[in-house]
Amino acid sequence: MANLEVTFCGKKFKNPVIAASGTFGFGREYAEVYDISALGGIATKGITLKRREGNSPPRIAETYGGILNSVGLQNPGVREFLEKELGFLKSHGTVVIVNIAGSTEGEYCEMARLISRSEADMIELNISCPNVKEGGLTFGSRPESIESITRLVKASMEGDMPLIVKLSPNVASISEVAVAAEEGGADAVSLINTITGMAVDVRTRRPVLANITGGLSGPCIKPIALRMVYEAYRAVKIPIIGMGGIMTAEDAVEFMLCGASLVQVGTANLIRLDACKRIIEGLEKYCLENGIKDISELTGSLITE
Amino acid sequence: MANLEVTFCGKKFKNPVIAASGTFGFGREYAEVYDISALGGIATKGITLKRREGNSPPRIAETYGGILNSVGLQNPGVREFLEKELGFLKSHGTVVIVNIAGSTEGEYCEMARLISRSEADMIELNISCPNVKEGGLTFGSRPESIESITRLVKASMEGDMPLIVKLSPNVASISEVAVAAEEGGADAVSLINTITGMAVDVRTRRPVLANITGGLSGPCIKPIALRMVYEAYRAVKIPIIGMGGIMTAEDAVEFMLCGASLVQVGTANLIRLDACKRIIEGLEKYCLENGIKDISELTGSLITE
Amino acid sequence: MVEESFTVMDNIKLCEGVYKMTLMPSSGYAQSIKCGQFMAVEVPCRQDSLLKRPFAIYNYDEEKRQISFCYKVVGKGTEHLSRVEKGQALRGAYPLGNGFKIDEGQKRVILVGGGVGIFPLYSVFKAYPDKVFYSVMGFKERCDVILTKEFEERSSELILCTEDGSMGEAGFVTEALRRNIERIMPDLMLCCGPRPMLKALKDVMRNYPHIPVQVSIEERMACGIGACLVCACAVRKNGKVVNKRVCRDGPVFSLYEVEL
Amino acid sequence: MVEESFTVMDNIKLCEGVYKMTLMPSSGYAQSIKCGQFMAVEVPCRQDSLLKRPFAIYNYDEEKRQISFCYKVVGKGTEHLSRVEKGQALRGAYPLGNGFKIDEGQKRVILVGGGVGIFPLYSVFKAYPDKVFYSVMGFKERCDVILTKEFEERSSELILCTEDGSMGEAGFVTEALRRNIERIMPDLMLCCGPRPMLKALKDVMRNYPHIPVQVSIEERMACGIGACLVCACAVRKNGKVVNKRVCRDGPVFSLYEVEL
Ligand SMILES: Cc1cc2nc3c(=O)[nH]c(=O)nc-3n(C[C@H](O)[C@H](O)[C@H](O)COP(=O)(O)OP(=O)(O)OC[C@H]3O[C@@H](n4cnc5c(N)ncnc54)[C@H](O)[C@@H]3O)c2cc1C
Ligand SMILES: Cc1cc2nc3c(=O)[nH]c(=O)nc-3n(C[C@H](O)[C@H](O)[C@H](O)COP(=O)(O)OP(=O)(O)OC[C@H]3O[C@@H](n4cnc5c(N)ncnc54)[C@H](O)[C@@H]3O)c2cc1C
Ligand SMILES: Cc1cc2nc3c(=O)[nH]c(=O)nc-3n(C[C@H](O)[C@H](O)[C@H](O)COP(=O)(O)O)c2cc1C
Ligand SMILES: Cc1cc2nc3c(=O)[nH]c(=O)nc-3n(C[C@H](O)[C@H](O)[C@H](O)COP(=O)(O)O)c2cc1C
Ligand code: FES
Ligand code: FES
Repeated sequence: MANLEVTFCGKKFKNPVIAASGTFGFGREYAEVYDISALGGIATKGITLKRREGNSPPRIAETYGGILNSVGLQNPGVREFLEKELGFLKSHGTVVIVNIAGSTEGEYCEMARLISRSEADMIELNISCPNVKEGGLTFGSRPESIESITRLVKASMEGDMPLIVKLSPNVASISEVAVAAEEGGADAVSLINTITGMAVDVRTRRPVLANITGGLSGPCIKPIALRMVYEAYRAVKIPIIGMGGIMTAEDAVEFMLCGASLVQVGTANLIRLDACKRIIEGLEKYCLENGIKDISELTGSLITE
Repeated sequence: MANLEVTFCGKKFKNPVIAASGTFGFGREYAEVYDISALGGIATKGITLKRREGNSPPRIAETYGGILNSVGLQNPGVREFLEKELGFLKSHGTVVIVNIAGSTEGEYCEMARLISRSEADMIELNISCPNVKEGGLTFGSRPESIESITRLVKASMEGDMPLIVKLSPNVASISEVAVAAEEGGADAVSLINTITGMAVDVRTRRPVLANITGGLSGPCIKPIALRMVYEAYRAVKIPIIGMGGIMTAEDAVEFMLCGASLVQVGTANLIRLDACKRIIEGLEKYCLENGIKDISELTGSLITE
Repeated sequence: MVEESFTVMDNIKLCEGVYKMTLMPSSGYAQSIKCGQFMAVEVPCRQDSLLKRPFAIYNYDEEKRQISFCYKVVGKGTEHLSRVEKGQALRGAYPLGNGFKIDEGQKRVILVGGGVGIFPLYSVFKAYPDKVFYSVMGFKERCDVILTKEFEERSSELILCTEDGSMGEAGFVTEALRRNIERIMPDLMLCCGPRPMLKALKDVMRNYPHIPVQVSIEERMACGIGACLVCACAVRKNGKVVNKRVCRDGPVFSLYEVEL
Repeated sequence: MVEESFTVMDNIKLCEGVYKMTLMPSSGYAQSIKCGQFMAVEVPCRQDSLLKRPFAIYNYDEEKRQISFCYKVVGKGTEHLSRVEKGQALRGAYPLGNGFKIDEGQKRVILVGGGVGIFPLYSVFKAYPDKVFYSVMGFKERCDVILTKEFEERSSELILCTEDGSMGEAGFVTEALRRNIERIMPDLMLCCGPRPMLKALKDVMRNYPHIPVQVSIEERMACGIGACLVCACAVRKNGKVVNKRVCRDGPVFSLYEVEL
């Protein structure tokens, strides 16, 4: 049998498959569908400092090969999360990655400090959120602000919990922003977050989403995500978590070939509840059929002559 | 019957549908399939100063809801185009837009001058090409270079041929680049060009395209394109040509609601040879059914409360 | 709560644009289903309809292990479903949501359904065979009227109305309710229908605050199990408005709690 | 050159993984088709296969107005096609490309096909009934061997070989050709097969530069009509290498021109 285990930033993942932030809640619901301890890891729904109710519905629109969501970070706030949800998540023996989002640097740092003291395994910094100070421009759109927020968050963390910076694809150069995260002290980068998009209802002549725009995810974005992982891999030395439209084990392999050490699976969970489990099983089969002893061999092994 | 005619930068378009650059050649082949004089306009394959052979095959990959192409601007060069192709195009009584690409400012300007003296109707500046001076960064990725190239090209044109700047979606802020084109003196902007992407063959562990990356187009990019047209419309006063994944008349209407005065149809032509014709017929039907007297009413009429 | 493959046993037209589909789980394994719960069905051959569609479970035949739902064709997904043939396989997740709940002491139960909103209500008859049911069903016009026989058989009274008066009483279902509620004076009301109907209902019920009203709400969904927070419904509790998940905390809420 | 809807008349298995599909244009209108031309067929239910697939026209029955092609299942699109049933509708464009051309003076014609490369060759029999044909067909192993009867009937000689020797001569088709060419000494060679075979063929033909060789080339396509420049094939003409369009300038080129 192939070894699917991956050591990433010093943490042992049973396999390279992580349930992506926002599509898996805090694991409770999926735990009723299958044994989620099969997962390599779980990235939590994005947590903010204070409880948030999120955006008005409709929050979802379907597009060709994808979905647009505008949930808007509905979550119970970091304290309630740590008290009521983290324990359940940790009880499954899978790596727990806490995804955090803030609208000021202070918010990010306070959350990072609280989480770094908890039994969570890693933090994933969602920098696609509007920065109130910079007038709504997201933290993730400019290299300078990425470097600075990364540095600040890293400094406010206690202990040695690894910090992953999750990159937004809404940028001119993904390698530039990946390098900025690396220089800011990130232990790893994950990419891509959703791409800003929009859907229109020609019957009502209105946007489908109450929020007008939303984040595009699903198989339609895979080519863009693969390209970005490929570019980031050639730009930074820190390891990479790849995602964007992964539906099958083959998709996961593609991301690993382009340079990802681990992958996250988001939208696929919504389409087939057992998507992550099936992808893990598929990876095992792929390794067997292709004589791969250790799945990490795949990382970055794309042949380009 | 509804009025489908649109006056755009002083040019009369029979209807708002233009065949997009690179998917319609110079019209000759489609003219064998249907009467292309039905079209509002035709944007030519991207023309360069000198003849180009383009990239090695494979030049095409399929993705979920889209295609990646890496044709690489194969074309006969501007002089041969003007001599041998423009006459045929003009003979159909449809607006002829010459799409041009260069790797230096000088190349762009020389082409623009030659074309501005011809009987072509408009020029569309493809600024998604790598800029040799800036070390391969595309002209279209930075607002400053967009403004400067637009200004230079505009200055080198004789007469009053309108200049359209075709924006690349591979940017952090589309409104910023749209404004840059406007400030540079563009008469209109068209968007979006293809999004850089990549496809991997897990069997061979190689990129599908010989060129590794390619440009993503087709229905999968529509939500991104719609959002960008919506943002650009709110940022500039010059009129907009919208495109990206238009397959049906409803798709075209969505772009108009978001702010496009005209639309271009690209990938759809490859999937159904008569796509443009069907979209025009569909627009007529849509207007009838929805009591729209003049199709330009649709432009920017999205209801957002 | 499982997701699995089903075999289509039947997909019949009830009236123009409305169908009833009967499915058999291929695992053969039977889930226990509560009335008012729903299932989420994958759309076959779906380029622009990746997400499962939620439909109220209309009937569940435990013996035959067959589950059915009724649906109206309103868009791409339901259009596709209407063309599915007997014998085909479909994936789906079930049972989802909380469902209706009738307490011991609630004997007289009135069901109020508007259009396709009648579908979730039918399952309560079987779940609570000892109650006395009154049904008030409203449709646009004669050609939309469906399932009256099914509801009539199981109700001690059926009030049918159409907006254009082409069958039954004329006017909105909420007006028919207003005319009859005093007489019936139920212990509980179960209800499903479009938002405007629910708003009108709130108005009618203003005078009968002691009658609890459960409504089944519709919202666009993704996961269907409560994880993605896509299906928000604003609910007022103790003066505070919070977003609840229609797919998990609902689809059944108290009429007086939901913000319409 | 038209694109229209076809009715599937037949979709039969020729051997494991190889099928023959027969289509009737729903317009009823007949196009004139040259041998070696191809058609491009839309894949039904195609989320990740938006583009039409090119297939050589195997046979065209002018009377019945039926057109057929043979195909091997190699990926998503052909997999889908193999499951298409009689009576279904499929869109397609035809006839595309230049085709094979045999001159007046070319009497003895040798056809060399490797695997699925034999399909485009079959159409020349009907187009040129007065020529004398010799067929050399190569396959991997016995279970891949197909259509030998069809080729045998119309050839004055058929040389069959399999790589593993399980049927006919043992070894590559190009080696069988090398052993027989002196004896046959054709006026023209028409050929289709995978790139490695074409390379080997070039080597064999080095000694017979006076025999013209036409090859049918495969490349991934999009529009299929010559507009998008996606199907480039490097061709050497007068010492210069230029990119030609397989779909329009080809698929048939001179073996000596194409860069393999
Ligand atoms: C808990 C629940 C139970 C339901 N039970 C039934 C039922 O028993 N029978 C029935 O016919 N319908 C029921 N619906 C509504 C049904 O889910 C939608 O009509 C269906 O999903 C539309 O799919 P579509 O692809 O045809 O529409 P689309 O093409 O996606 O959209 C067409 C129109 O339908 C609306 N719509 C889309 N999704 C939903 C949704 N999830 N809820 C409400 N409106 C939607 C859109 O606003 C749009 O205007 C229920 C919905 C929920 C949430
Ligand atoms: C002019 C022409 C005539 C052809 N005639 C026949 C024929 O008569 N019978 C037949 O079986 N096949 C023929 N082919 C090849 C056939 O088009 C491909 O096998 C088919 O398009 C593959 O589709 P798919 O979706 O199954 O494969 P995909 O899933 O798209 O890809 C699977 C594999 O097939 C290869 N492939 C994909 N598209 C093409 C293509 N256009 N040309 C060559 N290889 C491709 C890919 O490199 C990949 O390795 C012809 C090709 C051309 C260009
Ligand atoms: C409904 C939904 C909610 C999401 N919420 C978050 C979030 O809270 N934080 C975050 O970093 N990413 C969030 N994402 C983005 C995903 O984690 C992932 O980056 C993206 O969807 C691309 O992967 P996919 O195509 O596999 O879904 C969300 C995505 C979806 C679909
Ligand atoms: C095969 C192909 C070739 C293209 N060539 C050009 C080109 O030469 N110049 C250009 O500006 N855009 C080119 N494009 C981009 C299209 O004009 C259009 O901007 C893009 O494809 C998005 O629209 P669509 O989704 O309708 O195809 C090309 C697109 C395709 C698919
Ligand atoms: S649909 Fe995902 S939480 Fe309700
Ligand atoms: S496929 Fe478009 S030019 Fe050949």
